Amino acid sequence: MGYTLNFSAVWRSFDQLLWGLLLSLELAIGAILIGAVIGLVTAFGLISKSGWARRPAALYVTVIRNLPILVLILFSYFALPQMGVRLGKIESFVATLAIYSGAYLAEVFRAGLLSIPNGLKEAGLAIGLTPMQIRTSIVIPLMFRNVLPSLSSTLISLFKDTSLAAAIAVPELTFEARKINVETFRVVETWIVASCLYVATCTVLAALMRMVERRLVISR
Amino acid sequence: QDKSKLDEVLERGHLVLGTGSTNAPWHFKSVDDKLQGFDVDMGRIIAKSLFGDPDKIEYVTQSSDARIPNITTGKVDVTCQFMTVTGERAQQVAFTIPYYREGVGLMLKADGDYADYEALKEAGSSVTVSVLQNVYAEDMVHAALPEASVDQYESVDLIYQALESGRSDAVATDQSSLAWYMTQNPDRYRDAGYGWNPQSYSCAVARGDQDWLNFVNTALHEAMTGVEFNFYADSFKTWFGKDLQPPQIGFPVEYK
Amino acid sequence: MNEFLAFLDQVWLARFVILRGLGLTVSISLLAIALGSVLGVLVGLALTYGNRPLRFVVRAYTDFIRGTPVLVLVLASFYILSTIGIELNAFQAGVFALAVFCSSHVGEIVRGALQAIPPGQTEAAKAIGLTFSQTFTSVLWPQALRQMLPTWVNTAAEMVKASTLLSVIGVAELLLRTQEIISRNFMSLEFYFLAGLLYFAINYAIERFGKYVERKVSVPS
Amino acid sequence: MTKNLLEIQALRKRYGSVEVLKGVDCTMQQGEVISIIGSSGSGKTTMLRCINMLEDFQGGRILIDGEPIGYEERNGVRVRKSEKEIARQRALTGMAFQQFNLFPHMTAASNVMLGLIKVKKMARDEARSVAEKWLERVGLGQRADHYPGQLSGGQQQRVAIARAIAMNPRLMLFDEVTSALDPELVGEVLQVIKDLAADGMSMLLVTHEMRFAFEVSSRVIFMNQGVIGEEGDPKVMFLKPQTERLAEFLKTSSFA
Amino acid sequence: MTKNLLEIQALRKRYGSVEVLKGVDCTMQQGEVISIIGSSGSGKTTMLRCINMLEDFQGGRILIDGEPIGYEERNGVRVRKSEKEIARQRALTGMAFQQFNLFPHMTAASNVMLGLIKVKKMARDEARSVAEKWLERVGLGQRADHYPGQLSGGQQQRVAIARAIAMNPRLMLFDEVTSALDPELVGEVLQVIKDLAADGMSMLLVTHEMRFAFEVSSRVIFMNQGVIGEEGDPKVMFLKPQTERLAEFLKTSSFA
Ligand SMILES: Nc1ncnc2c1ncn2[C@@H]1O[C@H](COP(=O)(O)OP(=O)(O)OP(=O)(O)O)[C@@H](O)[C@H]1O
Ligand SMILES: Nc1ncnc2c1ncn2[C@@H]1O[C@H](COP(=O)(O)OP(=O)(O)OP(=O)(O)O)[C@@H](O)[C@H]1O
Ligand SMILES: [Mg+2]
Ligand SMILES: [Mg+2]
Repeated sequence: MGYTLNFSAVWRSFDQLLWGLLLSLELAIGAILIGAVIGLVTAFGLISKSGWARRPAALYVTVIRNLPILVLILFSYFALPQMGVRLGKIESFVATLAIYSGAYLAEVFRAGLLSIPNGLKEAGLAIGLTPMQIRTSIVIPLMFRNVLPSLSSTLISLFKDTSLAAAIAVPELTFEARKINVETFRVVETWIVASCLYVATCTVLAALMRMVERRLVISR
Repeated sequence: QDKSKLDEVLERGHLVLGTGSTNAPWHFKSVDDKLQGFDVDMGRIIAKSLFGDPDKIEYVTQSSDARIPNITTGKVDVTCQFMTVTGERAQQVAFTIPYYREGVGLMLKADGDYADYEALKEAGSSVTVSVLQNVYAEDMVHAALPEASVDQYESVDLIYQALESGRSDAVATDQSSLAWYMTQNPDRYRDAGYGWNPQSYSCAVARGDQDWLNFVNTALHEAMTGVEFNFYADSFKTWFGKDLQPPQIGFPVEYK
Repeated sequence: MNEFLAFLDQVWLARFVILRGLGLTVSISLLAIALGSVLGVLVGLALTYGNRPLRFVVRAYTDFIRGTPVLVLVLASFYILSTIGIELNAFQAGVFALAVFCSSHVGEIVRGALQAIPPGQTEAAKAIGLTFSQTFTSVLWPQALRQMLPTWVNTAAEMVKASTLLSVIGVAELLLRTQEIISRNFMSLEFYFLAGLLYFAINYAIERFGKYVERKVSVPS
Repeated sequence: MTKNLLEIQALRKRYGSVEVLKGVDCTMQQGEVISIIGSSGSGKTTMLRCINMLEDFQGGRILIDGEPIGYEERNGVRVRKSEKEIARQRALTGMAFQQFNLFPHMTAASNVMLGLIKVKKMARDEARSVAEKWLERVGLGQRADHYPGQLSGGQQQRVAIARAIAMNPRLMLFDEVTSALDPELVGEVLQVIKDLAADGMSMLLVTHEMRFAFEVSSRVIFMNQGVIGEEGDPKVMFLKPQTERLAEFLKTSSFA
Repeated sequence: MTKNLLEIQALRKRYGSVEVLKGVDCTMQQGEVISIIGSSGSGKTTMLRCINMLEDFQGGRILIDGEPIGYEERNGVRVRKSEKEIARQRALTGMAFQQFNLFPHMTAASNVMLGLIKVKKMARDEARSVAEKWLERVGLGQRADHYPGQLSGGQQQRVAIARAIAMNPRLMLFDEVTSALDPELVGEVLQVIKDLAADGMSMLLVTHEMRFAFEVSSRVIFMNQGVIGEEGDPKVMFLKPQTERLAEFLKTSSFA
């Protein structure tokens, strides 16, 4: 079939796509920052000896991991306000993505925490640090270095998940692409360009995270 | 030299209609899972003109932003999905004649503090209006109620919820939606009796097929003014709760 | 209380619609998992045993797919394929997109599992005179299958979750059904909650099933 | 009467149902260097860990400078002190472990500084100069900014000792600090300990290096199945063991 | 002249640019038991792997019963045989590895049966009884239905030997089959090999167990830097080494 590609309409709106991409990145980074905090607290819950801390944490992780994120997004955007929780589009999306990633990161962090030798904690105790100080100065910094590779793959999949924000009209990359489609009906060209932008950004993100890993890796 | 869509549809024996499934009273599912609504009836009018049978339709449910791509990529013969006619869109698809003129209206609680639009306007800044979130929402409300404060919500059910719970004094949104909601909840709400912000709804087909466009136009036109008027009027009554006056007989109303 | 009864009433009215949505969600997922796994195994084999050019092509394919959001894959296969003359309806396009997505993941899983098998296994098989295809079917593949089962089950659960994205192109799976019901009765809180519960049930069942199979096929030690 | 630096009274410790320390009594004066020897599993490590409250214990008391460690009597009931109080008491003793346990994400200097800053609330600069002084003392002045991964085992163990000593503990505990080291690196660590002994540091050391224990200690304790089997002057202990058990243990150990 | 079971002619093997075998010549009669000794990296394993075509080789020929292994001349050009043909030739030799390499997902019996069924095309029942016979022979009749993970290292190695022997090879290759075993398990494996030798099985074994090589072999080959440094009767080789190199090697090895 003689479909001829014509990208000129897409290039005209290219800056919209770039702004969308930027927002996608912001959403992903915002979500992972909050998600990391949630994940960290949950992870300590998961490894806790007390059932009161462990059970809710485990429940949260199981439930969230088994729910489609789109359902979560729609739920928190359309249904939560009925329960009196009203957030703007972007806030609602970032919060949802954070809660979603928190469940995944909790598992990652849990493994990271368990991999820290007990001796290091004891060495901290022996010089008189309190358990809290040991957590903040030794356990968490070390754990983060250990889980950096998983953290970067989580960031990348979160970045891809930001495309779902289009469902609630957050003007990120996919939303912009769909808008351009409606305006220009250059569907093929738009999706090719959008996909390339996603792939390129993922590649760059991965490379950046590897650089960070190399910087932070503990020299031997 | 290409065959017209009209011939293609006739040959196929049914119409492929693009519309949505999640917006009452335009296009939504009945309890027994049938697609229904005013948009859907427009499609049925076209099908009836084609085959003498309004049910010869294959529905393609689509999200709002899929309306134009699905036309341009030929996934549907025609889309009827409360599509607001704008010049920009008309450069990409061919619009039929409009089948409805939408406006924004105000809905009040039947037993509320304010009787009608005048009372609202008088009350000035002490009135709160709930509207759908939109860049123009504030301006839109202020065009009618310059001093009212505006609360924006994300979905239709929420603006109703706001009115119901007393967080707002009035709801401002499409008149058609208001009308539908009021028929669903009889005696609880009241129309404030003021409309503004007009826009036309049309079906749309792919550009460059005048035969097909003519056909759809004719079908819709005759439903609003000619032999199929009763079909249109029944539908109008069902979804908007209003009886239409039959078109005046004699000199065609269009040329008056 | 009244509200809850009203909700139950609405659920009862919509029971067939919900069941149909659920059925479609399950069949989309199953189809996508089945097709994606078959394709994914081929991808994994190509990545592990392919010659250089083949490996390069397949690697580019998986990297591209894995770098693209599933929603974009869904939208793209619905719109792009038709413009190049492949006419798929929304259901087919959606399943195609999910299968492609699934294949890139399964491909990686298969590659990882095969490469994790110690080379000594291949050598031992060669030493008793097995050909490559015999070695593969009797020695490598059974071990790889056991190794990849848990991750594969995860992927299957991911596919169920990803099937929600087909609502965007109008496939009447569970989520779109839910939205349709909400647009009729405005009970968003209750019905999104119900949808969540159903998805959770499906995935929880998959998880349990996976654990069961894992126990079944585990090699005693 | 001179006040005892360390006093252990009827110390009992169980892991689950297994009693590992079955009533250990022992006192130690300021400036003493005591080696603890005994076969594997006899409870040497456990005793050290109880003194530093790395393990809870079920019976008896441990006093440092007369202050009871870890537990107090409240209304006649034995209760564990608060984490914060225990943390403070742990800083009274310094401990060096078999596995060094340096913090791998911190330089040698930072390892030493951490406790000074967090526990002793020193300013960074002051902590840095104290750290450098102690690293100098263990012969690692040049390595202050190396990470543990960049140091040999022996160097790591010396940093670990510096980290403990820098906290200015009343008493140093050493648990087989040379067993994880390659033989050629043992000497440098033992030298550091000898120097500390010469400076008058009070030390309790678990060791399998009999010759070293013989040379450096003012007293030797032989642990046997959770109790002290024999104790006394190293010359008497090693050359004229009083009990059968010790004689046998010395025979199988490397002391010759 | 008796026909040689194995004949290696000027065998050359490179890994990249490193030449590991630099022209090895060697012949072996039916029923001989030859031990290959030599220091690490001298090419012992590589030679065995070439005989079994687990490695390609660049120069020379290997003949089993006069049939060239792995390569053939076609129009004066040396070409690798088809995979299928090579698979057949591999079955002429049996190999036991240092790491056992049992298939972990199959029982001991299934491990032995696999080659019988797939390569020898035996029926399941027949294969099962052959497998049982051989497992009996290596003293594991009771363990036929155990999985490798349920067996000790020594038992696993015996299953691996049974798996190779059951294929009824012309020649068995053993590559340090006891080095991965705990010392107390070595004996049971060596006993199996001794029994096979006594039955007249032709064997080529790489080993570091000098005493065993001395006892069991009819001839010993000393590999040195990719060539055969010395070969001959074990009594001569071990007790009166002719070359400096071998003497030195024997001194550092455990043979005393
Ligand atoms: N965390 C624990 N849980 C249960 N039992 C333990 C634990 N730690 C030590 N034990 C047991 O307590 C006993 C004493 O152990 P301890 O480590 O004090 O011995 P040790 O004299 O230091 O021996 P070694 O010379 O081997 O270090 C041993 O029987 C040991 O198995
Ligand atoms: N796959 C390979 N790639 C490159 N070099 C290799 C490879 N395998 C072996 N070599 C090299 O070939 C040489 C001979 O190796 P080989 O394993 O035959 O020695 P060996 O006599 O069996 O020694 P050992 O007693 O340690 O098993 C060594 O220098 C080794 O490093
Ligand atoms: Mg110990
Ligand atoms: Mg070898």
